[in-house]
Amino acid sequence: MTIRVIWITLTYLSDDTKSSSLIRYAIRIGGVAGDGLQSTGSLLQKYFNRLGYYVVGHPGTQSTIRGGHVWQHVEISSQEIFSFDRPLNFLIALSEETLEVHLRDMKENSYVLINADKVKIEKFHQELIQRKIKVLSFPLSKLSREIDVKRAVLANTIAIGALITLLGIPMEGYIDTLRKRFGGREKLLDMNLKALDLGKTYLRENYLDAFVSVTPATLEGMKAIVISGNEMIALGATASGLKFLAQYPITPASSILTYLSNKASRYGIVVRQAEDELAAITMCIGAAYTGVRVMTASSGPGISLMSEAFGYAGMTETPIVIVDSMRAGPSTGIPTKMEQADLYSIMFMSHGEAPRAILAPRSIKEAFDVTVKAFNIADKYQLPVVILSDFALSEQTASIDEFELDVEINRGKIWTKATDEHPKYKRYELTEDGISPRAFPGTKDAEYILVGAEHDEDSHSLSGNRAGLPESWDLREKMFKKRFRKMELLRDEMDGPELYGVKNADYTVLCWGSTQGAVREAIDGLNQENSTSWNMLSFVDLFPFPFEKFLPFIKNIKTSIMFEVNYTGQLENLIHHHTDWKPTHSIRPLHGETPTPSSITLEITELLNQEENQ
Amino acid sequence: MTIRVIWITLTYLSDDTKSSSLIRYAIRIGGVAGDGLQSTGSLLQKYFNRLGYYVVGHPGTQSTIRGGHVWQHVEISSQEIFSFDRPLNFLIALSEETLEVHLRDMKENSYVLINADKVKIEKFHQELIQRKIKVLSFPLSKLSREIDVKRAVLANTIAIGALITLLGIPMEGYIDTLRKRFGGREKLLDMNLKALDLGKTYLRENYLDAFVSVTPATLEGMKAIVISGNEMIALGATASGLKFLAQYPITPASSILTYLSNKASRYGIVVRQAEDELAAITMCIGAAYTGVRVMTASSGPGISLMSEAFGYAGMTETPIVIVDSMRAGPSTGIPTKMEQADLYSIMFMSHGEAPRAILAPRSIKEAFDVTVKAFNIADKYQLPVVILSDFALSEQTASIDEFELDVEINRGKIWTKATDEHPKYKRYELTEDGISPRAFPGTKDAEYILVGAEHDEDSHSLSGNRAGLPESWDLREKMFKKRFRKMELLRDEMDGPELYGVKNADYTVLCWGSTQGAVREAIDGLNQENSTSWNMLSFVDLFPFPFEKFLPFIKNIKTSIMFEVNYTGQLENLIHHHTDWKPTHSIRPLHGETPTPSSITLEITELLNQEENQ
Amino acid sequence: MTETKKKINIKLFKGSVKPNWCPGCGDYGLLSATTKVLAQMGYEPHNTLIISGIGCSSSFPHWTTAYGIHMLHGRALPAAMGAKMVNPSLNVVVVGGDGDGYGIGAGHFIHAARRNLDVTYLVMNNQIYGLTLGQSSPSSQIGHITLTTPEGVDERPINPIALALGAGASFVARGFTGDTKHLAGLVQQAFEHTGFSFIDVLSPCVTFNKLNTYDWFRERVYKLDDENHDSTDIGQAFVRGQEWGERIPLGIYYQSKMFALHQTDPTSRDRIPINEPLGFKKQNISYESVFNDFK
Amino acid sequence: MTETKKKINIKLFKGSVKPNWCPGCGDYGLLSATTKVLAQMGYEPHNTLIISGIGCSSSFPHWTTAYGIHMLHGRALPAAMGAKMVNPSLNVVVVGGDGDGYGIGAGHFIHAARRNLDVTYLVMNNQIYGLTLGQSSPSSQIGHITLTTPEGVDERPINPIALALGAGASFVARGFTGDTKHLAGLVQQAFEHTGFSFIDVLSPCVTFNKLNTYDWFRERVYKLDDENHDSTDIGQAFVRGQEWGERIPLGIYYQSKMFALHQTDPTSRDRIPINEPLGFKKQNISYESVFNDFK
Ligand SMILES: Cc1ncc(C[n+]2csc(CCOP(=O)(O)OP(=O)(O)O)c2C)c(N)n1
Ligand SMILES: Cc1ncc(C[n+]2csc(CCOP(=O)(O)OP(=O)(O)O)c2C)c(N)n1
Ligand code: SF4
Ligand code: SF4
Ligand SMILES: [Mg+2]
Ligand SMILES: [Mg+2]
Repeated sequence: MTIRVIWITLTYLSDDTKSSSLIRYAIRIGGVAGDGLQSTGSLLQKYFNRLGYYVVGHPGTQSTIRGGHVWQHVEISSQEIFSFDRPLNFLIALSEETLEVHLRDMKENSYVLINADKVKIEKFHQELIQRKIKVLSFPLSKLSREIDVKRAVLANTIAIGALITLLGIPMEGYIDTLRKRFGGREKLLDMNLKALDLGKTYLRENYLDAFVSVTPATLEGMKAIVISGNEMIALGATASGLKFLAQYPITPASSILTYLSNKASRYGIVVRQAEDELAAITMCIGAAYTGVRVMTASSGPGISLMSEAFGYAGMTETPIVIVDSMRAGPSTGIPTKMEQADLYSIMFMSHGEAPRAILAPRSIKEAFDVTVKAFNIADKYQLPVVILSDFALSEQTASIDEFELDVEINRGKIWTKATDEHPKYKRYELTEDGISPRAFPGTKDAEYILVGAEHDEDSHSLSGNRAGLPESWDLREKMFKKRFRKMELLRDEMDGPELYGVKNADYTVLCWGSTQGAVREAIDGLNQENSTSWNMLSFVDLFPFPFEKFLPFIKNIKTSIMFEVNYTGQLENLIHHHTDWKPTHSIRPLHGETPTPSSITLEITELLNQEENQ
Repeated sequence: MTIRVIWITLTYLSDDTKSSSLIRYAIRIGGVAGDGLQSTGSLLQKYFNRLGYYVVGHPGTQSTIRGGHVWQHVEISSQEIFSFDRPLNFLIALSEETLEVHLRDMKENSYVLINADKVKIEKFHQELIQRKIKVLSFPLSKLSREIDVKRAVLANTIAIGALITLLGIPMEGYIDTLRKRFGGREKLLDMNLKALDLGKTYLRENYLDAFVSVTPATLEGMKAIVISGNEMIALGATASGLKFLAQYPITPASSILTYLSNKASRYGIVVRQAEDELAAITMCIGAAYTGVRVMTASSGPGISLMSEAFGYAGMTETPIVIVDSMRAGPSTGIPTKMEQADLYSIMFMSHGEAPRAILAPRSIKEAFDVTVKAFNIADKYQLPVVILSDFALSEQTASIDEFELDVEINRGKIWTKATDEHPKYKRYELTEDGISPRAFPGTKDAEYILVGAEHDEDSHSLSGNRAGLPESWDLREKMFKKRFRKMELLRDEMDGPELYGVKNADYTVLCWGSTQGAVREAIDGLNQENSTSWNMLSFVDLFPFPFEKFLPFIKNIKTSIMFEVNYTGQLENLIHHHTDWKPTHSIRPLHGETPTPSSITLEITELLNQEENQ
Repeated sequence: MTETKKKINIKLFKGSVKPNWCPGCGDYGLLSATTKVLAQMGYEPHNTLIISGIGCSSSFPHWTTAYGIHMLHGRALPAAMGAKMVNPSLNVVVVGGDGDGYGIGAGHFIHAARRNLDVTYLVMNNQIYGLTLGQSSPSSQIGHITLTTPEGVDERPINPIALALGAGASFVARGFTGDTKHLAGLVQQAFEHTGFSFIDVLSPCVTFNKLNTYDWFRERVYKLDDENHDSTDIGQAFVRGQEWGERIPLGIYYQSKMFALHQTDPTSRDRIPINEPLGFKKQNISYESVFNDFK
Repeated sequence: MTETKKKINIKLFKGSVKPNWCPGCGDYGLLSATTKVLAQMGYEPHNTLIISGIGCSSSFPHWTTAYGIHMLHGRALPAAMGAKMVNPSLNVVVVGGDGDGYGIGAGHFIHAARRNLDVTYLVMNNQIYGLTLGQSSPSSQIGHITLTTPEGVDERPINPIALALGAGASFVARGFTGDTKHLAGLVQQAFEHTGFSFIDVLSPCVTFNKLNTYDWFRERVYKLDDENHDSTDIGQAFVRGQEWGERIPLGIYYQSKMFALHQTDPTSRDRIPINEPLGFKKQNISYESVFNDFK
């Protein structure tokens, strides 16, 4: 077997070879589904957050409930980090497959803690020695059975006990984290505390000199939260005044439903699990018509099912917010892998031509603001707004400082009674800006029928007795122009790309959405290691595309690389459509794994090497 | 009321002012839904066809069963015609609204036959005199009651009797047509014959000198057929070996289902009306997997519902043919009006990126060949193929010479047993051209599971236990490239645009799909009337777009006008995407009516006038 | 409804646009019955919401003065669910055809019924696709020769009563537009029912269904009330629901009392969401409590 | 099946890929029952087609040696209809979960049943969404606390038996993967039935459904056969179908004989479409007759 590498360990990405104290430390636990890795990963992140480290986490899941191979990555740093990275300082291998898959990611001088009861280390010996990786062999199954025969997951806690001991950082925080987690369940807590201790003792007894120094945490403990992209979107929606969520479960959008179901009553949101996605979006349309802010979330297959109703929302100018958490497609694809391939399908979703907006948050942090913006755009411009997340952004976690939850809410034009400006209510009044007042059931003198057929200002249909009559020719033109007038107005409100790094760099990397953090770190590395200079242009607001805000950047771009995770180069095409501009190079990884600073650096390096060799 | 005109009567479009005999003659009947206009229109067309005239027909329908305003246009010529046109020689007004709507279309010296029992002519008097339009006032309701009190539709036959008499052409043909139509139903036939005679007598008695001379028919009678676009597609599908049609009714695709339901047993096709479009397309996928050629047809709303399964067909490389008969959208839109706005939504239908092909027949005649090509492409390249028709093409009728029904059928690579080339069956064998052999249930040693998840050569899923494993990184890349390799191969097979007219014309009009006939006639007219020269480039094969076949034309294009019936300029964008080329001007009518030579000429003239005035 | 003595304007819900249904279409019967009952029961257009799918029958909302959603084909019920759950104070009426409700919308019908969503669902069942000009529908009878079934329908039709009972609807009835007085009575009882009330309304299509005509029905229909039917017994109801052909029962097959969905939903059971303040701060939710979950 | 004495290889349908279901998952029971019965009845992998939707249960076809379609979520039945109608000689088995079949796929379930499509439909009903990690499903019980229902499910569940009867299915049964012998018997009878045969298979999800466990069921299930149930009486069947909670009947609730869809379809009733020649000429259809319609 030739080992295919899709990332590299670049020394500039961490400083382990330079100083004796590590600024950044990457931990991964690998095992089989059912090993409780996500839960352990979450505890670990909360613990480090409690200590005041910057934290990021990434889940490596499969569409498998038990068995298979899954992993959880947790990375900490005393300086702000923007992405998880593949190279590892510490690997917990609960299964042999973990070594087969992740050994390639290990750094020099890193540690691997194996469950000796399950992992045969012999065949990796050679490589481990060669690559200076130290093995901590723990009989985890046996040790956990000693505490409780039926709780194999205690193995994880034992390993964590060893890890914390190895790092020489205080154990108390972890105990607090466990205490919070298990609430009143004393017995469970107790077993876990024993496990922690066992891990510590076993390490000290067997690996006396094993020790790693990480630089101390720099943040005030407990001031930040550890949160996933989906949860951040859910918070943003609640802050925006969400009152109705209808959703059908699907990876990786499900956790929005899960989180909000559990907060429904408290946050004042009607949360209903629909019978399918067709129902989910049409429930939203019904609720939005009635006057509340609504949201649904899904991923590819479910989004595709919403297509017809999506067009209805555009045509009827009904504000709805839709989260598309993109996964590797097409069709069922690989549900637990990220991809950025739904941009065009959403730009052109549903037959005919109807308005819409698309925003792609570039980080978990930004997901909150983008969600708030999505709701305001939906109401102001009366159209469906899609938040393009993806598996990585939705399911990754990061530590974020607490932030303001009170946001500006703009519900747009609403008619409640006759005014000078709008004496008589007309749902689709032909206004200059294309935006007409909405009115909600319960309002007197505004009764009207929402209709997906072409219509006049009073929302009377032009598809029946008035189809083909001369009056309809004009009306249709006017209504079409009105709907698209809104789009031009909205385009002005779209944010242009953000420049990171020096203005006149030799190389510019362009990206959008969730890859921003990894590209940014790759840029930093390249700037450090190379004689060349690098910068990044990252996009968040995608449609209607704010091309005028991109134009000024063009003159400063020398060699450019468009980085996006799809086959056809979707943002590249969108930019080209508006500006005729094309990047010098494109990198479009297809392997399915979330891009990381080192994978991106490898791809860029290979690309430039190829160029040179030509 | 200012009368909005969206077409003009241009003298060069017919020769009525130049000679005493008309080469081309346009008839329209207007009334309310339920007046039986489509049936009368159909009889009339068959009659003229029987005489040896070229015939086209166009229905002006509404989503209304009774009442409202509907019309039927029938146009004949002794020279080949490619489109119906708005200007009229003869109007039968069964309702007053008919005059309100269609009077503007009447030519000088034309005739209007009114049902005097329903139409008050007074308010139109002035205009009729001014525009030299002659009125034939028939008490049609009274006359029809004289034959049978309950059959108001006899009014139509009376009017036809008068029309035929006015034109001085033989009545026998119409009697034969009626006889065929009513088969053994002698009483009905009898009443109609009486009605015909009554029309003749009433005209002769009251309008002694009313007479119009049309040039004699030039074709051999009864050699051509009168057929709609939808029927032509149905014939093409049957000729291609269609064995399964699943469809859900929707305007304007329904008549494919109707026609084939009635031929199912005779043509050996399983035809099932599905419970919805999601079922229709998935039934097709099930049948296609089993080994037969399949088709479904729909329009916007139904097509949108097929989105998820469409991606599944692309991912699983399942050949299916889908007819999208486009209607005015978005959403419910105006179901009985044409539009060309689904090109992009189909290019990007369904999340993620999957192969597909799109063909847009430019005439009823071409619809047969395009359908045959669609089936062959589907099987050869194993992907979904969309035939983009529209309301006009689907529901219009034209006379077409009988043609060869036996066609070349290419079912692509099929594995039936072990061969040297393919000793072991692998559904997704990674071949050089990207095309792998299919095998059907019933075949031994080829058993495999079709799956919408990413998969390996044996169709084993990579979404479960193999997700994220290094072997999957490679496989995903290879499978993606394989699927898109097919697209590049297919691109070579796509026909480039067709040039009509002189090579180096001053003006080039570009168009696609059903508007081709009308554009062609507009070009002819412009060439005749103007000092400038005009040609046309019309596209039929749209996706994967054969841009290399378009490139050679560019250098000869001087001033260009892109004509398409949508808001965003879809083909224009597609061309620009591949070639950076943009037309000088674009015309994108939004009024909803089917473009005709005179409406296009008006739009072009206005455009050029505007240019001049700037 | 507060002022009990308010004079009732029986035409309050009659819209100004004339229906474009064929003269004689059964749907007129339901339209007049429904608008009358709405007025009589003291509803007002601004707090009434009528939702439909697509079809001749689904144009119904346009001929009234109430708020309305002319939804997509088959999706009226989910839209109604969204509306009702955020504003339970609205009277939500869902109308449509057999193709819309029993064909493309069958799944939503099942789910709305089992959830006991508090809406009244009136299906104008003409056993044909009217608007698309006469194809067979999922409720067309075996043997019926339609545009798409030259040899007659060969699929057994949906039995709406049996289906609704099987789905767990809490009010299942059948009316006939040839007897609008009886029909109006049913509609009123449906409005009075809390939970999912469903009426299969036999509504002849005079244009495309030449088989199931007014006369055809008149010869067959009878009233459950006249035959001592116990509408609390679901077994009996199901057996009656099997009747068709010779004798067709009209009236309430089954009715039971249970909580409606908005009465159990954690949020709408004790407030009207549409009237609630927006965001954390206005809802008095402390930031601390929000952030604490993530620590 | 021609050679009656052919030696039966009971593992003929057992696939080489090991299921990735959790140890103890109910679905193993149906898998082994079905593959055994298929072999015993003399079917062969190349003329058997197993079609599923999406879910844990829907991975079923991958663990067999037959042809299969792992369709989209909820769309297994229409795919089966396409397949069966063009090749009625195939034995078509449809499998899936409760979410797949009673949730997103409910509409197709109704329509496949009423059409009497000749397939066997086996639903592994674990009353939960397994693959998506434990959300409530349309068949989750009232009060069940799941990932998405912190206060317990507040929607009444689908009653699959009542629904299938209401939809007109011609074979309606319930099995339990805790009793694979009985289950295998039902599967065999379902295969023997011509027309739509449906089995609601109680198949515990040991990972996410801690309420409806093997033990929970064992305390409640009983056999209809033991209680003199008349499976030709649809009224009785429906009443039995209402039982849940205290006592849960297993066995055939209802069975009736009627033509299956491919036996009445104008085309497939007298030929196997997949074997027929292509195009007008090869089918001996004269051009004249084709063109004559358009003159
Ligand atoms: C998704 C979709 N598919 C198809 C149609 C076309 N269509 C409009 S109405 C209708 C059927 C109407 O039948 P029914 O619901 O029984 O109403 P009726 O006209 O008989 O009252 C269909 C198929 C549509 N509008 N949308
Ligand atoms: C259109 C669509 N929506 C959602 C999903 C996500 N999804 C996969 S399986 C599943 C539910 C499975 O539940 P069930 O059918 O009961 O099967 P089980 O896993 O319990 O066996 C869902 C919602 C999907 N694959 N496709
Ligand atoms: S076609 Fe039938 S259903 Fe439609 S309006 Fe006419 S009578 Fe009524
Ligand atoms: S999660 Fe449940 S349904 Fe899925 S495999 Fe495990 S036990 Fe079976
Ligand atoms: Mg109907
Ligand atoms: Mg389940």
